[in-house]
Amino acid sequence: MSVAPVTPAVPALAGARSAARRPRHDWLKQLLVITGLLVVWEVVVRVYDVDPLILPPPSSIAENSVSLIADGTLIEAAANTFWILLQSIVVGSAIAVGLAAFGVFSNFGGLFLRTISSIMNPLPGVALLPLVMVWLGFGTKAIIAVILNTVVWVVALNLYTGFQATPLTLRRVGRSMQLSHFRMLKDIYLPSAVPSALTAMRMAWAYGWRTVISVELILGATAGQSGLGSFIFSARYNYQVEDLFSGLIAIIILGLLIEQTIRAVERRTAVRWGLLENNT
Amino acid sequence: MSVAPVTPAVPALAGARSAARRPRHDWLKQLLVITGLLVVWEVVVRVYDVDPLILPPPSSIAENSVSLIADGTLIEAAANTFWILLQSIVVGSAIAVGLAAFGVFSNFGGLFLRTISSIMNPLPGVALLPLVMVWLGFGTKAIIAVILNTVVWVVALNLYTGFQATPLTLRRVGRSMQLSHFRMLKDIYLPSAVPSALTAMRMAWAYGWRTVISVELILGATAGQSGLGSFIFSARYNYQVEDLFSGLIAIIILGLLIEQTIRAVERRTAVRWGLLENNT
Amino acid sequence: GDSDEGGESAAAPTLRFAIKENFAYLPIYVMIDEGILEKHIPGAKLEYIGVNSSVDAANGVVSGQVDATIAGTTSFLTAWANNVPWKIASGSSTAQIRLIAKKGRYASLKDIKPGDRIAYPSPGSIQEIVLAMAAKQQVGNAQAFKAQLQPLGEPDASNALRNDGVSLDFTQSPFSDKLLEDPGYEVVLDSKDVVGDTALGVFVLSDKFGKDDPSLRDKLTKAFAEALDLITKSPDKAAQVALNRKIGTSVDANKASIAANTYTTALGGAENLAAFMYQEGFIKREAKPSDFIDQTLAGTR
Amino acid sequence: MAMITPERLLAAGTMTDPTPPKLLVDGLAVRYESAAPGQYACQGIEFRLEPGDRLTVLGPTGCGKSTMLKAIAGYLPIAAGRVEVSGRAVSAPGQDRFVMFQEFDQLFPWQTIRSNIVYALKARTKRRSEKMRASEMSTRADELLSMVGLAGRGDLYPGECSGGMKQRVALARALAISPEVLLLDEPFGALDAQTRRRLQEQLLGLCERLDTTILFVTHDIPEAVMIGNRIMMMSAAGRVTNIYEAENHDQVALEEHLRDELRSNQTRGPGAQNPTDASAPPKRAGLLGWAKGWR
Amino acid sequence: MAMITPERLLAAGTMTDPTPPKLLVDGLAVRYESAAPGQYACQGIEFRLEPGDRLTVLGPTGCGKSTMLKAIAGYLPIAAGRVEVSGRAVSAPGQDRFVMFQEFDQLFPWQTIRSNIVYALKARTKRRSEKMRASEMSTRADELLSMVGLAGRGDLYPGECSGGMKQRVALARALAISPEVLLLDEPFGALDAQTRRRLQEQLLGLCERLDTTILFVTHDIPEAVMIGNRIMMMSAAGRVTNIYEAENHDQVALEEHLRDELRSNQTRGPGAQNPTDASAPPKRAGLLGWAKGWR
Ligand SMILES: Nc1ncnc2c1ncn2[C@@H]1O[C@H](COP(=O)(O)OP(=O)(O)OP(=O)(O)O)[C@@H](O)[C@H]1O
Ligand SMILES: Nc1ncnc2c1ncn2[C@@H]1O[C@H](COP(=O)(O)OP(=O)(O)OP(=O)(O)O)[C@@H](O)[C@H]1O
Ligand SMILES: [Mg+2]
Ligand SMILES: [Mg+2]
Repeated sequence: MSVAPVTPAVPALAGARSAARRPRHDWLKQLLVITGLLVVWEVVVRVYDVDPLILPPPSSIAENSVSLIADGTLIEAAANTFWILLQSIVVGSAIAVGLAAFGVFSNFGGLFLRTISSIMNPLPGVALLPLVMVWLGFGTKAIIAVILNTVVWVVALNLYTGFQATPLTLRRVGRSMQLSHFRMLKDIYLPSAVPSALTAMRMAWAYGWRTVISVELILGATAGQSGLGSFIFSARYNYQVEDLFSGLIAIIILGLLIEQTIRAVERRTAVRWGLLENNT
Repeated sequence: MSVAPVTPAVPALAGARSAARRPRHDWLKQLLVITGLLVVWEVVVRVYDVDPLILPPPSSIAENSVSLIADGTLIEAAANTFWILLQSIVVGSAIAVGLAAFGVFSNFGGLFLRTISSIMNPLPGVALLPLVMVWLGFGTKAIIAVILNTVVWVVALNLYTGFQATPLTLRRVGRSMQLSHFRMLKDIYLPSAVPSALTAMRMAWAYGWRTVISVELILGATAGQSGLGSFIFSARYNYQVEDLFSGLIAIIILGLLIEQTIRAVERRTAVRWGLLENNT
Repeated sequence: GDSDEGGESAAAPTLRFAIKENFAYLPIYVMIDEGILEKHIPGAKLEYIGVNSSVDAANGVVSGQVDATIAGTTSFLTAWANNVPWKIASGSSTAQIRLIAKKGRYASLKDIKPGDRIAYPSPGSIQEIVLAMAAKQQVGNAQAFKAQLQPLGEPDASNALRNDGVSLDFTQSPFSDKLLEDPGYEVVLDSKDVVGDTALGVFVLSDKFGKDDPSLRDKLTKAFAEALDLITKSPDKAAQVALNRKIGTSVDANKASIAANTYTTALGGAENLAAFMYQEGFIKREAKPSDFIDQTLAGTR
Repeated sequence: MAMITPERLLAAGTMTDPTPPKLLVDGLAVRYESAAPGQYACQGIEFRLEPGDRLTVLGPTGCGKSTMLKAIAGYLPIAAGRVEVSGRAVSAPGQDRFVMFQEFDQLFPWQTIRSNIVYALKARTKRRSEKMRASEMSTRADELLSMVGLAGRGDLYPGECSGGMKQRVALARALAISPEVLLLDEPFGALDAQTRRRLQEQLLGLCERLDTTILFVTHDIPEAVMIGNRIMMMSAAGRVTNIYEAENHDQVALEEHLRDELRSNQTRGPGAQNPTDASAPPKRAGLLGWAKGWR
Repeated sequence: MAMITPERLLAAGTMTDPTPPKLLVDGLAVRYESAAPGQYACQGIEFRLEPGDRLTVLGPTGCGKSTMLKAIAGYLPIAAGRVEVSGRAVSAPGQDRFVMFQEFDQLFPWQTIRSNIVYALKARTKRRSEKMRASEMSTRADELLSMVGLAGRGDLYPGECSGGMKQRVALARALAISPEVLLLDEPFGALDAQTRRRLQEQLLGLCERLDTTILFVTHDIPEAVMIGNRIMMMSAAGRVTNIYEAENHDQVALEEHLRDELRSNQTRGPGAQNPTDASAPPKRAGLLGWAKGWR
């Protein structure tokens, strides 16, 4: 065979065009978004001449926040509440994984999960409070119980959907390998439900914050330890609107940090594996 | 070619074994689950001898509910609140679809959605109320605004995840057909995000109920119209604990009806298309 | 309608009340439901704004959506000190506030141990201030129990007391009455012993109210005074009004609750309360009665 | 052309062999829930495979080959008949059978292709209470990868592989499990002729040495004849029409015969629905004419 | 064996033809983000197709055929070179090119297979401002379905179809769009010989009548020679080695030559990474021995 392969010359490749596509300075862009929102806020407050008792301008909130951070009040309160929330979310997610697994491994489990969550999920805290107080008293345990009721359902429902959407072929591979229920869960259902799980985490934190703030006032203003919820409520009752907003800003900053963490996990898992589109 | 095909006889097929696998009497099983829970409740109340002011037994709640239904109080209150919630969820979902679409069609949109939702989502109602009251007054509009803040983020985040998880190949097919953004959304992203969307609906209803109940007390105890929230709170204040639970049961029954509706939609869409496993 | 007094006002005014379904707001309900308001301001359009606390009402005043309400004196003062534009038009009631505990545990505040929890409605409430005053008198330190306070709404607070979730409940009728029906409970501290006949609920008007027609303030305040009078003279009528408004469970029970309070326009002692709050740092603005009490209405009270 | 006669079908009921066969399929029929009543995706499937048997399956597209494989693997409920592996009746999936699917999405997307194979090795050793160190597993995974021509590419994720690469990894994984019966659904469909030939030889060599029993669905008639010691032909109606012993026939003649039989098996046959009769050359001038007029 | 000489590559820069070609690919190179710097999935791809040209593409598995197709379709960013359709430079997807993918999951699972095709017809008519009534679309969809042998099965959902059925629907959908350039990635890989032959003929007939330009990736050398009027061979390194004009050569000799060339193209070539050298028959006694000792 006398065929001389004709290889076309490859043009010189800058390589730069495609290399710069990776998501960088994500936090910088986020900062930009936030700055934009702050500017809108400041302008609205000034243009509509909003009473500072209702909505103070960001500039004066910033001033106030600096002094609150300097004297440690804000950081201590935020740390206390964050810690409680973290515990609740860890415990709640564990319970939720169990429920969702029960739901996906047994037909009855699915029905049970859907029934109980459509019963428990819409129940407002007011219904649970008396019971919680009787059985757990005041203090951290009670707070955690109420937050759990928020976290468990949001995580369980999202995970359950994610588990159910696991591709049939992958589930079949697992069954042919005769994996135990535990391994099916850990190695097949969970990785494949990572996008749903991360959304669940986003919402668990968000609703967890909402709940902890309102519950802390009622259940958790324990002597030694005061959290962000008590801080915010006492600010509200004492018309210290700037304090209130400083508290909210602490929540927002923590929320953004959590979002960044979740996003990093997402990029390293779901996006990398091609389960999610990456549009940073 | 002289090959006589040898066709083995097909054994007589009862056909019954596989035919009976379809999900039937789903609601019956659900009833069973609920009955089970009620029995647990009744037993717990009697065994622990719980004060009926804190948790009355289901039997006495049932009695009370019947009379409340007979005189129309409960049904009217539930209908009022349900109507407000329905409006909010329709409007909120529309906004959420817009946000999620913005998030998936533009890189900046995704960042924006994630940033703003991680800011807004954890904000407790206490922070929004003063603003809402200033701009929308104390009526139905204000209630809807507060519920929207609950609904929009839960739906938008779930949808966004669902959109992002749309298989790359399907998105490419749509782009090659040069579909408009609107058609991409309607015909590709939305159908493919149906499992997430239905989870979002489940949670929107649940959190919507929670919010509407607590907000109604603050904003909605206006003379003419009394909703389930006001009903529950006034029952609570007047130590009519059975009334309180009758109100909660109305919420639960509505929640179960909604769950059944969502489930029916799910079976006709996601399960039928093979996007979700059907384990009823 | 054409009344002799309101004939000149072209359009019927709109009155916006911030209300809540409990006995503190009873005078407003009576004023409306017994036709007293209609008599003084004929044809007035009414708007009700349901609120959960004085803070909501104050926000309504700030945003110009609330004209009148009843507030706890101390809540009023806290808001006023933070520039909420409202003033006291009249006293409303000297609600009886009682600190209740299980029998035999506490003879006085001195017996309260560091671990004991005291339930009270919310920060800035009358209960907080009265407790601080009593603490100053009995223990010598206004802030003695600050760390033991447990903000807890009713009926959670009473339930918590029953279940030993809290050791003491600083509460008012009808919740205090309900507790005291049970012989196992006793009063540890009565607000009367601390602040006497001080008006603890006050009728408040927004500064913006009646800008166009200042006579409205006067008329409304007069109507309010008449309503208080009616409650005192015919508690049966008032009890029925309350029941119609879904407050309380029966006319008899309501009568008992009404009897526990004194409904009066008198404002005596508010100055002392204000002075104490300023002195102990609860408010940052020095409160002179002439600043927070509507002077133009002095004659109507 | 040589005279080709099919073997008798090896119906299980007529067998008196004392040692049970590796795989026995007896009167298997499968019905999908959404199908019309009485309509089976495959039916009356009967064969028995002894250790080392390699049964290749041919049949028109949509005739029920994958369905049969999935039913044998235990994924689909059986409407009638039974499946036995080494004498044990099986109805659920197990490591005694392992499937390589026709679809490209059978690898775990969250693991590199090496980890995908290591995972299979772990599942295998766990199941059989064998002992293997992690480093050993990794080495074996790399050996398997290089066997399917993917040496040095173990760190790729499935999403970074071409179609043919994914299928080769899936094959390597199936080999890692090393089941009693290997069920392969068009394993070489996405490979070029050269690679395909090489992997056919590798597979054959492996089967001969290990006495692995395989059931191999393919559309390539030469491949069916080369791989299988027995070749099964299915009709569009999901029935077995014939089973041939490869060694009894001349290869070229058998291929020719199979080609003819496949052609005559294209329609669903009498009584069944006839989806289309287009085995004739395209004479549908109407259709083409339509397309022409339309541009 | 006949002497086979490849045609000169039709580099665009050397062309002076005044009418632009249907598809011009000039120095195309594609790089995946996760790849090592300087490593291209395909590179230096150059060819031009006039209306009615059918270019079939052969190459070892993983050599970059699908990548090239996706880049031409506009899905992947181009690292170097350009792609023109009828003289217009293109960088985004459009209806002028339409891809039938190698994967089985390219149909909308939420629509029946008929609706899948009707949807394509709608997208097409909308784009070209043509008018077609809904009933007409449905009729045409059924015609297309019967053309790919799926008459009467239009109400199935993709999830209820076999692998080969899905691919045939995907082909029918691509035909429904009727693009200027049809990009087909192993369209017949999952079909039996008989159905494959029939669809090849259908496709050829259609292309000839409509002057459709097609780019057709396949692993089947006879198919490449039968379908293509030009055949392109790629090396493992993702480069074009040769392009042949089918009419200039004897069919059997060309197939033989392509087989040889494919064999010599299996390795990535000098300078590139050499994934495996396993074109020799399996001599890896170590590996097989390992497997044997292990059972
Ligand atoms: N999940 C399902 N639900 C309903 N019907 C199905 C399902 N899967 C397959 N079928 C039907 O069963 C028949 C056989 O499908 P199967 O996938 O077994 O064919 P196959 O022989 O593997 O075809 P191919 O060679 O094209 O892969 C087809 O008519 C198909 O429409
Ligand atoms: N998404 C991706 N990310 C990174 N690398 C990829 C990606 N897709 C493919 N590759 C790599 O690009 C090369 C070419 O892949 P491509 O899919 O184009 O091959 P192919 O010629 O179509 O092979 P096959 O015939 O097996 O389908 C392979 O080495 C593969 O590993
Ligand atoms: Mg198949
Ligand atoms: Mg490919």
